Amino acid sequence: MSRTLYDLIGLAAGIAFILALKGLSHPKTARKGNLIGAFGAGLATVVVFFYASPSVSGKAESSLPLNNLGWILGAIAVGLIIGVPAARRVQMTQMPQLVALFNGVGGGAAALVAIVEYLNLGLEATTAQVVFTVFTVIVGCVSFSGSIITFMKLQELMTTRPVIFPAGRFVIAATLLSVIGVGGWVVSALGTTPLLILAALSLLFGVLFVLPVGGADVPIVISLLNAFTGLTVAASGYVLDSVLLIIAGTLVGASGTILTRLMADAMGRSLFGTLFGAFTAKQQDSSGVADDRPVRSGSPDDVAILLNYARRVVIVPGFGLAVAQAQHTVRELADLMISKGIDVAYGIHPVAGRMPGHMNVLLAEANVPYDQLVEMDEVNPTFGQTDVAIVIGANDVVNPAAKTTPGCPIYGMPILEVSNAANIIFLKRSMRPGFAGIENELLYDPKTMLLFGDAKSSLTKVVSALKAL
Amino acid sequence: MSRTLYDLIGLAAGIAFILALKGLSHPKTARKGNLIGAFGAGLATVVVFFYASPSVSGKAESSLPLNNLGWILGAIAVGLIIGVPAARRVQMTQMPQLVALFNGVGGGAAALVAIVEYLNLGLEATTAQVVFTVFTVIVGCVSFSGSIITFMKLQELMTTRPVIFPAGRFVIAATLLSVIGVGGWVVSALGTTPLLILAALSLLFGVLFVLPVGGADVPIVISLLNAFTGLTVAASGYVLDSVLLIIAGTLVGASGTILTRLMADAMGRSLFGTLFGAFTAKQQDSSGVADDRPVRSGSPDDVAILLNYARRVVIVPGFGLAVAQAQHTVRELADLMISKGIDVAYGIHPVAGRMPGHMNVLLAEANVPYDQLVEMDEVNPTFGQTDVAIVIGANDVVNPAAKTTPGCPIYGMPILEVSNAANIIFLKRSMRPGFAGIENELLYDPKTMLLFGDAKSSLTKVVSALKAL
Amino acid sequence: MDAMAILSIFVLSVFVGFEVVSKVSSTLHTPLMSGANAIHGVILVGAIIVADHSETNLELGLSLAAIVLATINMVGGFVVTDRMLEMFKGQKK
Amino acid sequence: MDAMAILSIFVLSVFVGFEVVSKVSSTLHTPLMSGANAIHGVILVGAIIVADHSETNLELGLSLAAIVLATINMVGGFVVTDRMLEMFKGQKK
Ligand SMILES: NC(=O)c1ccc[n+]([C@@H]2O[C@H](COP(=O)([O-])OP(=O)(O)OC[C@H]3O[C@@H](n4cnc5c(N)ncnc54)[C@H](OP(=O)(O)O)[C@@H]3O)[C@@H](O)[C@H]2O)c1
Ligand SMILES: NC(=O)c1ccc[n+]([C@@H]2O[C@H](COP(=O)([O-])OP(=O)(O)OC[C@H]3O[C@@H](n4cnc5c(N)ncnc54)[C@H](OP(=O)(O)O)[C@@H]3O)[C@@H](O)[C@H]2O)c1
Repeated sequence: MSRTLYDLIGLAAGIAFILALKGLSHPKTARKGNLIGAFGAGLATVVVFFYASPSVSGKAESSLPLNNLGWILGAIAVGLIIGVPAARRVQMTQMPQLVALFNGVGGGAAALVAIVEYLNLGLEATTAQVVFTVFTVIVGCVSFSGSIITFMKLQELMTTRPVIFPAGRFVIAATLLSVIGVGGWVVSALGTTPLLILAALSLLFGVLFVLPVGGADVPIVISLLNAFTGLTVAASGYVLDSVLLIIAGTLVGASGTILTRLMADAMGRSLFGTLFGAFTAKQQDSSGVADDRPVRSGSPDDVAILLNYARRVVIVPGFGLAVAQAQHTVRELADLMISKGIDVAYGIHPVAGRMPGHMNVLLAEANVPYDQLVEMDEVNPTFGQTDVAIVIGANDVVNPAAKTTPGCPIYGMPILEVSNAANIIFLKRSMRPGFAGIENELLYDPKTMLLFGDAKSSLTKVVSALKAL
Repeated sequence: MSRTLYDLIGLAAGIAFILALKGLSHPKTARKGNLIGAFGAGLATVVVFFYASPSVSGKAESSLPLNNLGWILGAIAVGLIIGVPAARRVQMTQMPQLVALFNGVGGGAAALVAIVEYLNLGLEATTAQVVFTVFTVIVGCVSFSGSIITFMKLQELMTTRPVIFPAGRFVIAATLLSVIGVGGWVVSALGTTPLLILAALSLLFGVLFVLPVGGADVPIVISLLNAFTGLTVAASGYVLDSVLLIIAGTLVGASGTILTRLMADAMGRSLFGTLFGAFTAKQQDSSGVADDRPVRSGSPDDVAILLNYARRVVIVPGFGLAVAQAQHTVRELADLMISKGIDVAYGIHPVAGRMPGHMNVLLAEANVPYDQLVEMDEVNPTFGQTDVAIVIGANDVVNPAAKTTPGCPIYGMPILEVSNAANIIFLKRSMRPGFAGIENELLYDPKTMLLFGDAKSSLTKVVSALKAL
Repeated sequence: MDAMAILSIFVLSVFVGFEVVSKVSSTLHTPLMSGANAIHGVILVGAIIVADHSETNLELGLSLAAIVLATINMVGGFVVTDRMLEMFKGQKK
Repeated sequence: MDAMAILSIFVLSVFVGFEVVSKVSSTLHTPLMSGANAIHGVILVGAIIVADHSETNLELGLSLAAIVLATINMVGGFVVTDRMLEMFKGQKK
């Protein structure tokens, strides 16, 4: 295959990636977009087997069929055997951590490619190539180890709270400085050992960087690491002289950056605060000292009665619903109410759950009809005509402090205004606050009823009580 | 100045153009966007004086200061002396033709640049360079002469009706074929004479191409020629090895194409139909045979009385308002009504007037407050609560045939649903139909009152009658 | 610059051009068209380059004509667009 | 490909990336992130190229590891994104 044809097919794959991102940005075309992306990636992969790409170092001869062809195909097979079942079998509630993991391995792959190319180039590498290699190794390793930590946090293999150790910020700053220092060393002195030290330090930095991030900020970090990995791919494209990798990597880097900002905005977080939490975080006390004021708690029967006589009910799902995996049960409850002639809608806050749009995915998995999912801006004006708002494992996204308490962590975040509903029911396990660690006045509101317990078992009880009525 | 610096500044100018188009797409940033674009263009122009760009042919020596510097600066001064006052003084109603003219001279400039470079390259030109030169000459010349014709149509230096002459389509097809043929000749044989013949034929084709287009389709054609000119600039960029010209030209080409489609969509026209009107148009009889059915026509006093007792009035301006230049008078009427406590809004159809958005510009010029301008989608639901809809020089944009008569030229175009208002007043000069040449049933509606006459004088009369009440 | 690079730049510019204007409201169609029109006046840069390279009077004459036309296109275009947009300015909120 | 071309391609790709996703609704944040994630799995191409060029066992071993990881990233990413989006599918009208 001629270089021109090879390049043209690469450009076509790049165009496919643009169309993929474009498609993924609109609900109607999202699935097609993803398929176009997969097609582009497949095309680019197949084509590389038919082109003997000249080594940048000029040392290794490339000819068709490729050297090490058997090994290459074998490695791809291993990747398929690991990747496909993982992607197929994962439960939707665990999807965020899988995405984190996939991102991490991508970053790791980019770092490895850079290292190999560096070994291969040896002393012939130009300064620009070495600089890009250093960049790829640092960022790829950070992305790899950082993603592993986010995976462990989300999978609850470790605490989801920010991990802050004494003098942590100095350790992190020192690590960062040594990463930069060793990077400079590699550029000036060349050599394999410095590069491996650089990789090790970068891996360490990735760990330290993500440890202080709280569980709920993790999606922002994943998105950021994703953008980082994109940039490493672009840098590899420079070293390997591949327009495709440059375009694809830059696309992901740019769109990932925007996406990170959109996510942070949607949850009212400052991107800066999230990222440099490492440097500024204080050991925070959010054990949630329960207030002494009285609350009105009820039984599943009380809830069922309230629901039974309502004309309109809005269900507000949150983080806790995902934790309890109660999406199927909530759907059962909704169906039951609908069969009783009650008007039911789900009020979806953009950042409810563990990742933006997470609620939509979870509820879609439970086959909740799309038209019952109402976005925040549309559902808010309707709470005035709502008899019961039933808040399931959500807290921050309905907390009026976002509007009334300047200076509190969620101040300014738009909320679901359930306080306008005639009755509010909270399903949660305790009086503990939500992710942001702040009291929710609504829990003490006279029109609020609390139903304590795991969301799933509470809902099951409510369903049977409602059926019995 | 080093090549690298020169190229970087060129890229910066390209980025400025991207930001300019981005800014121009949003009302709040539009003006800033335009200024950024002007800045980029200025930057690119200034920088070229500080870089001795090697001739592609390698023949002419370039050194600083540039050869012919005095001539160059003089020519720029001439351009400024012609361009700035024209842009400053033009009346807003004549702005479309000025844009057409500016586009045309741009196309002409691109064609001239291509010709000079071709002369300069002589026999050393590569085939690719010649192909791009031929492209630029053809499209630039078509854009030039086509724009001149659109200018003359809009300025009413010639008829605005489609000009169709017998066997016209054969003449056009023959011209197009000879353009292509001579283009091929230039590529294969090279030489100055064929190139000049090519230019002449292309100019002729531009004229023939635009003549059959009706006056109201002209904005679509301007937009298309604009996109064409962009592509010629990109092609020149290839020949002159300038990334800036490639980026800038392609941006304009792409955004111009989209814009052309958006415009055609907004006015319910098929792009294809408009463009290939030349090949398909039949001598059409749209003299507008007036129907015999009775209509209710009124006097300015009748209109004033109707308005005086209305609570809500929607003003629907159209093409005829622009023709009559009645924008200031209509504002006077609106102010008078508002001072009488009447609720007044303008219902703006996207394609009312001579160009998309034209009404907004005209009414803004007359200082109509922005918040009184209501877009179609927002104003339509309010006609039910409207006492009087006063349609000033508009016709097609309120014609219910767009909804009721499949197959009519405007079928499918969204309209302003004035028929839902309690009373409708039409200000027009005759029973002649609008641009699309189709009867408007609404004129015969019992709740319609017609006030015949030029929009401006009619409005003046209505204003004095209303003042007298 | 090699053909592949130019092609890539072209393709990417097409996408940028498409995306950037694809959501524009019809109110801004005319100013946007006019602004884009002014942008292609940057052919002035090309006209200056060929004027610099001109060797014969014919070449010089043609390139000076190109400079005049391109300047009109560029400067006039930005000025007229600014005038259009200026009218919207005072009135927003 | 010269540095200027690469820089231009980079800059333009940044704009395309920005523009293309800038209006995405929050419902699609997660699938979009996941899809973009899969796209950078195309580093697989790079991994195959370096495996082809590998001369030592160390190089080969590292590049095979890169291939495994990149394949997981790419294929797993597209599959999981498709699964997410599939759930929306059946329900829209
Ligand atoms: N979606 C995103 O992209 C995203 C990303 C990062 C951060 N965030 C942040 O996460 C928060 C999300 O708000 P949210 O209202 O959905 O969640 P939240 O404020 O964290 O509240 C979740 C509530 O669910 C309850 N809960 C936990 N497990 C439960 C179970 N098994 N059964 C019943 N209840 C359970 C918890 O109370 P108990 O412990 O008393 O049961 C808690 O009050 C926001 O602050 C948002 O900014 C979201
Ligand atoms: N805006 C755009 O971008 C654009 C571009 C191309 C095409 N178009 C097309 O142009 C049409 C625009 O619709 P429209 O409703 O605004 O205009 P229209 O349908 O062309 O109607 C204009 C009306 O104004 C009347 N008129 C003309 N001069 C007048 C004067 N001096 N005083 C009073 N009345 C006068 C005419 O009737 P008399 O002759 O009886 O007075 C005519 O009925 C649409 O078909 C649209 O698709 C628009």
